[in-house]
Amino acid sequence: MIQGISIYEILTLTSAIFFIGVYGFLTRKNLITMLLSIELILNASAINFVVINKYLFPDNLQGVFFSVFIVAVAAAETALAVAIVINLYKQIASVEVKDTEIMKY
Amino acid sequence: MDFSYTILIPLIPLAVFLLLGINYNRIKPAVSGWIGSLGLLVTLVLSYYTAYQYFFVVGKIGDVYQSFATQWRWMNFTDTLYIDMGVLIDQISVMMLVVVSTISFMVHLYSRGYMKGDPGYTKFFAFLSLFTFSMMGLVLAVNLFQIYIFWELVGVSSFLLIGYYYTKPSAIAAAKKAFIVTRFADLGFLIGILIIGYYGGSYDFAVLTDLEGSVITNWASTSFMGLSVITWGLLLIFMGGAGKSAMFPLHIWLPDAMEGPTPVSALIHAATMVVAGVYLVARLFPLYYFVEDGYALNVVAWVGAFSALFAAIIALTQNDIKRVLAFSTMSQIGYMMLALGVSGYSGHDGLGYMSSMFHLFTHAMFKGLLFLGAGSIIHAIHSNNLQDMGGLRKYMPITHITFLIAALSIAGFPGFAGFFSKDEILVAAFEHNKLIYIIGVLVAGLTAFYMFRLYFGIFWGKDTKYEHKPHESPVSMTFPLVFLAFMSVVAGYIHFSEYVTADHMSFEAHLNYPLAAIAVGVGLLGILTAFVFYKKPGNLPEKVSKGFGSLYHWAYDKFYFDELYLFITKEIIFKRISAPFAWFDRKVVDGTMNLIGNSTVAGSEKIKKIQSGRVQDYAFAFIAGVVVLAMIFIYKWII
Amino acid sequence: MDILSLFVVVPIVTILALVFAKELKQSRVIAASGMLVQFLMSLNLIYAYFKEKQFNDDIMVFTKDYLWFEKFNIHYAIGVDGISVAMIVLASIVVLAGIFISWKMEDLHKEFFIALIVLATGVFGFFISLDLFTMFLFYEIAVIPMFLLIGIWGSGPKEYSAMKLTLMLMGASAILLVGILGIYFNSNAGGGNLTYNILEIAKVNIPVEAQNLFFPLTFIGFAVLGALFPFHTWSPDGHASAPTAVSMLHAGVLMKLGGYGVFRVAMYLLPEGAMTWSNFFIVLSVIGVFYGALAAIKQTDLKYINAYSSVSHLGMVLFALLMLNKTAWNGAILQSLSHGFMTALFFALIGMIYGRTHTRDVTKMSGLLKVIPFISVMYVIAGLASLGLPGFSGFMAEMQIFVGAFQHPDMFHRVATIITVSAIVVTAVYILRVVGMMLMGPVRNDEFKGFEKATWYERTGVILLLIPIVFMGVTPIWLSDMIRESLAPFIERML
Amino acid sequence: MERILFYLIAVIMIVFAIKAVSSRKMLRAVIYLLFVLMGVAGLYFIVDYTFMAAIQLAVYAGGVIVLIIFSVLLVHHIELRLEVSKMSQRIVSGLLSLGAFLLTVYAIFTYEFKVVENYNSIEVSEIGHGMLSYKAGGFILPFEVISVLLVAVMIGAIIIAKGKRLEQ
Repeated sequence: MIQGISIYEILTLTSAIFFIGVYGFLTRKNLITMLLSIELILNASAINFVVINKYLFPDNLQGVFFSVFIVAVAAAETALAVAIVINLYKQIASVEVKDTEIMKY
Repeated sequence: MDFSYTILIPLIPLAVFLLLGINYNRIKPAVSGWIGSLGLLVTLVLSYYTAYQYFFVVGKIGDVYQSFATQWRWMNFTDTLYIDMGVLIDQISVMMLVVVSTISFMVHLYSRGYMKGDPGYTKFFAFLSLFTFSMMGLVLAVNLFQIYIFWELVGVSSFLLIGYYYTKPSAIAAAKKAFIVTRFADLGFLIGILIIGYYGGSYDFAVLTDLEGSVITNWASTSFMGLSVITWGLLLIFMGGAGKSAMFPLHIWLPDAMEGPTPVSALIHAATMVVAGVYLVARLFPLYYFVEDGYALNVVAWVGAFSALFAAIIALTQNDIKRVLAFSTMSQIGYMMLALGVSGYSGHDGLGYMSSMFHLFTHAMFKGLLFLGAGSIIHAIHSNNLQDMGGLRKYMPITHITFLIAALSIAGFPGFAGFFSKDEILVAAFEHNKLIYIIGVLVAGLTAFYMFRLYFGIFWGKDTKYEHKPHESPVSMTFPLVFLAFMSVVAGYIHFSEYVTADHMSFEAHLNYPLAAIAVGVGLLGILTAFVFYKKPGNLPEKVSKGFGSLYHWAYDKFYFDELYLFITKEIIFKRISAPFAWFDRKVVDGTMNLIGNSTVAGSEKIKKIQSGRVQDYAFAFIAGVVVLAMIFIYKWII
Repeated sequence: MDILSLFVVVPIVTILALVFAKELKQSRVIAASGMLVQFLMSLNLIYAYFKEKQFNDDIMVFTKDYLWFEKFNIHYAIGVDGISVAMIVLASIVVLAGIFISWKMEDLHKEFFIALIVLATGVFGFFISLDLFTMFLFYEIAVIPMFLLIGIWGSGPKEYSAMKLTLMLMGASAILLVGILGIYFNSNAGGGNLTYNILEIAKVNIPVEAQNLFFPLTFIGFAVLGALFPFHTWSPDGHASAPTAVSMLHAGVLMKLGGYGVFRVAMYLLPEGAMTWSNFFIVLSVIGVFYGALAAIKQTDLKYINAYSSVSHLGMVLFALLMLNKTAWNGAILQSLSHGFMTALFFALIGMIYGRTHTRDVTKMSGLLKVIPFISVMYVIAGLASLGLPGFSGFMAEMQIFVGAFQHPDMFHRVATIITVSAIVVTAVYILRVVGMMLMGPVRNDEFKGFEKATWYERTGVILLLIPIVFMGVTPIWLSDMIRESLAPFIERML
Repeated sequence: MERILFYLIAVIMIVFAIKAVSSRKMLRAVIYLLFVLMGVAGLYFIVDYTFMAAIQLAVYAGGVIVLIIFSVLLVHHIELRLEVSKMSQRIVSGLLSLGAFLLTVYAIFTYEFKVVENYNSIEVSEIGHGMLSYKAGGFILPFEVISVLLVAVMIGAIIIAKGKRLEQ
């Protein structure tokens, strides 16, 4: 735990980041910027793992491990997403969401 | 005495019908004519034998004529209501057997000549047999439902025979009209039967007309709109009878029915089927007489009287000889109804009943004769129109004489059959109601006039030039004429009051000389007027008809009843009711159903948009859903 | 194999045999012989039924019961009484006649006969079932091939009609399913297990509230098939578009499922609901009777005329069922049978006429009596039977209905009855109109003169249908007493 | 002291997070995200998980962001301004996010966290041992799974990015 900072404040902060990410995901119209929003969401949750580990169960390290895995998975995900984006750009010369709706119905 | 063999009387014509009907294109015409006539001959013999047995051998026990019924269960309704089929032998049914079989046999014989060469010869005889079967079944019916069943069957036979020349549009229209008008009347009949059956507890004539039975003793127990329900039932049944017997205002089909072949008109539309209404009322006479003190019977009397007068007036003006005869039939049936209506029940009071049956009998003979005579004339000159005729006495002596006998008979000339029966009717009317009597006398005069207008117009009058020289009809046609002419004279000398009475007991009827003198006087006046008008060609008739002005035209156009009905059916029922119903069904009812379907499709088009394929929309829905669920959970379990 | 299950097995075997058929000649012979066997079995069933009845006093005879879905206690329970026997005979005759009428079916003949017999399977299964769920299952089996039969082999706006018909019937069966489930979940009112078995349910008294709730659902669910106003609109379109044999089967048999179901399920299991709701539905059925007849007057398409006539006649069936007494019910069943034969005959004849003139517009035809006498005469006879002429089946059925309806002395029933009776006049008008316009009159069209006379298979089909009409009309007591006896347990529930 | 630092970081993170999701220049958005990620790393420092902070900086700032920047440069003209969605959509999304945020905060603040008093910091070696341990509480299996995943992703990304054009 950190002197003078309660868990509530940190969790509030991470919630704020999380929902800013959600907002971004909902409103952005470009695949890359949507990816950025997802990074925000992932980071907010990673912080939560770490902080809860630190504040509530300081003797264990599970939270830390999860954060590490999240980072790893996020990196992998980003790599794939970027690959998809590049491929998509090659196919339809656009990364706008509105151009990628042909999968509907 | 077992009369159950009489079941053969209707069944033989039925067998003939089936035989001819199924093999109609395999039997040679000549053969089918013989088969039909022979079948009828057997029926005729059986009928006469039955009449002899009934009236002279076994019918009377003590002073009272008995009823013999043989019946088989046909269908069950409830535990107490059922329909039987069977034969009922009593005074009027035996009398009707004689009438129907005689006329039918004569018509069969006549038709073999009249219909010669017609492509539907076999079919014609098949239909005649079908009609005879139905009519016999009607006459012998043991209960109301059986009479209704055969009532419908005679209606169909009539339909088929009127529409016999089925390629002629006017014949089709007439057949349809006859069927539908009588069907409409039968609707009343059926409802009447249902009423009587429900409140009387039976359809059997024996139960219903039982003087100690519950219907007659207990009619006052139910009432509806001021009258006993039984009275309503009787009025509705009379409606059926009026439809079949062409009483005003259901008479409009009868003149048109003359589109059928003339033998058919003679058989069905003069002698037998059209008197079924009279027969029906006579069958239920105790009910009519005793329930509500004869309220329904009064209606019968007035409808009969009015129809008699109405038809006689129209008959004065018509030029188609068959139509004149048709209106004359209507008028004479009105007479019979009138007679029934003024009748009492027992003893000499029952004179009206007796005279009605008497008139039915004599009328069948002379009206059948008139029609067959008319057929003979039409056969010779191929026209129905009085204007095309004249001076035929030289060419067709037998037809001429027999026609004259029939005309004298119907005009009530003393010594002929019509004189006796008509006289009894007028006596009965005189004793009952003076106004009806006056109408009756008036009609007698009119009848004499229009019959002799016809007679003089056809056989005397101007010497028309014919394209082909008319010739007398063959023996097959003249023999029935002669026979019926004979009957038209001698039938009057039968003492009907001994045989056919309301209370099944004989009484003595005498000629009432003063009343007879009045009737004969009026009749002679009519004949004389016709003689003056039509014996020599002249313009007197036109002058007189001009004198009557619009009244003449009204009568000529049958008081526009056809147009009125046509307006009601075509304009109101077809255009104003049926067409809107059809429209309503297609547009509104079906439209609603289609609207439901279409709005479902439209709705799914809208909903389809939600499935947009955009991840963000799904995410939005997902998050919103999570939020809502979370709120619900928090509200439910945490707060 | 028991005598009743054969009625389902024989069609299935026929279908399997049809799968191997190659050309029209084979498939029609297979179909006809399969259904001929079915027909003979149905005649045998009558005999067996009367024999069984002599010493067996149960409501249902030949009962069999196999559990096939344990979790919801669904059985394959079968059995017949006089009513079902009559219905089975009706169905087997109409199906057989239908196959004869389709003797020259050219395209996709094999599939056509298969679909037709699948439909028949459903119908037969429905009539022998005693288990509500199995009954419902067969009902659906009967309804679904209809979509294919109209959609593929129909004429005119066939997709629209097929869709409409199927959707409305499916909608009705959804309502019906709710009703059946409602009955099922109340079937333990007497303390027993939940059951679908009709005979079991009839022994308990379902609570009155539940009856009042589920009666209209069950009634409407079945009555849509019986063309209850205002749910009848599928019928004119459906019939007009359907091929001949399908119209025959549909109007002749399938629509009877409605009346039969109303009677066997709604009335029998929910008697108090029936009493509560009867007046409301009487109004609808009387409207249907009169309105169908009036709407028929103005139609010019033969099939539309007949379809509206069916609305009118079947309205009378529902009307009679709602009268809730033995005589009227007897009339209702008889009317169902009689209408089944008559309307099948009508549609068969219309099909033959259409096959020759290539029009169904009555205003364009005339004088057919002269050119195709057999068909025309039969049409006249069918018409006369339809307008209730004594000697044919329609008359005695209608009289039973009228007399039964007249047993209610109150004003409401009286007025309803009199309106219904009046419809017979209107019926006469529209029948005679067609007869006058189409059959009589001069032959205006020269090409009409070269028409082929009726062929042997057409005659066979027609005669097959005509015989029962005449038989029922001339000697009604056999059939009506057989049905009357079977009605006794039903009427006891009502009192 | 730490409190002030925390609030500073918090403000920076929120501001840049908002900028990152609302900026209309794509490259700038990426850079703003970088700041947020660095703020996250700062937080890890404050809670005394220096190893995590290092990973955060190395993987995110060094790896992910660079990757994203590359892709941006590959597929996007950096001077282009991004399209923004409709005002209504932004408002609805904003309200939804705000509502969800408030709900979460409400949930957090109504929950009683049992905070343990402790000041011990962990060694990197502990993490290393924990991750490679196959005893209870060891993470060797997930660790291996993650490494397999990473390999698979590498191959997959190459194949996808190389993918052929669709038939026109």
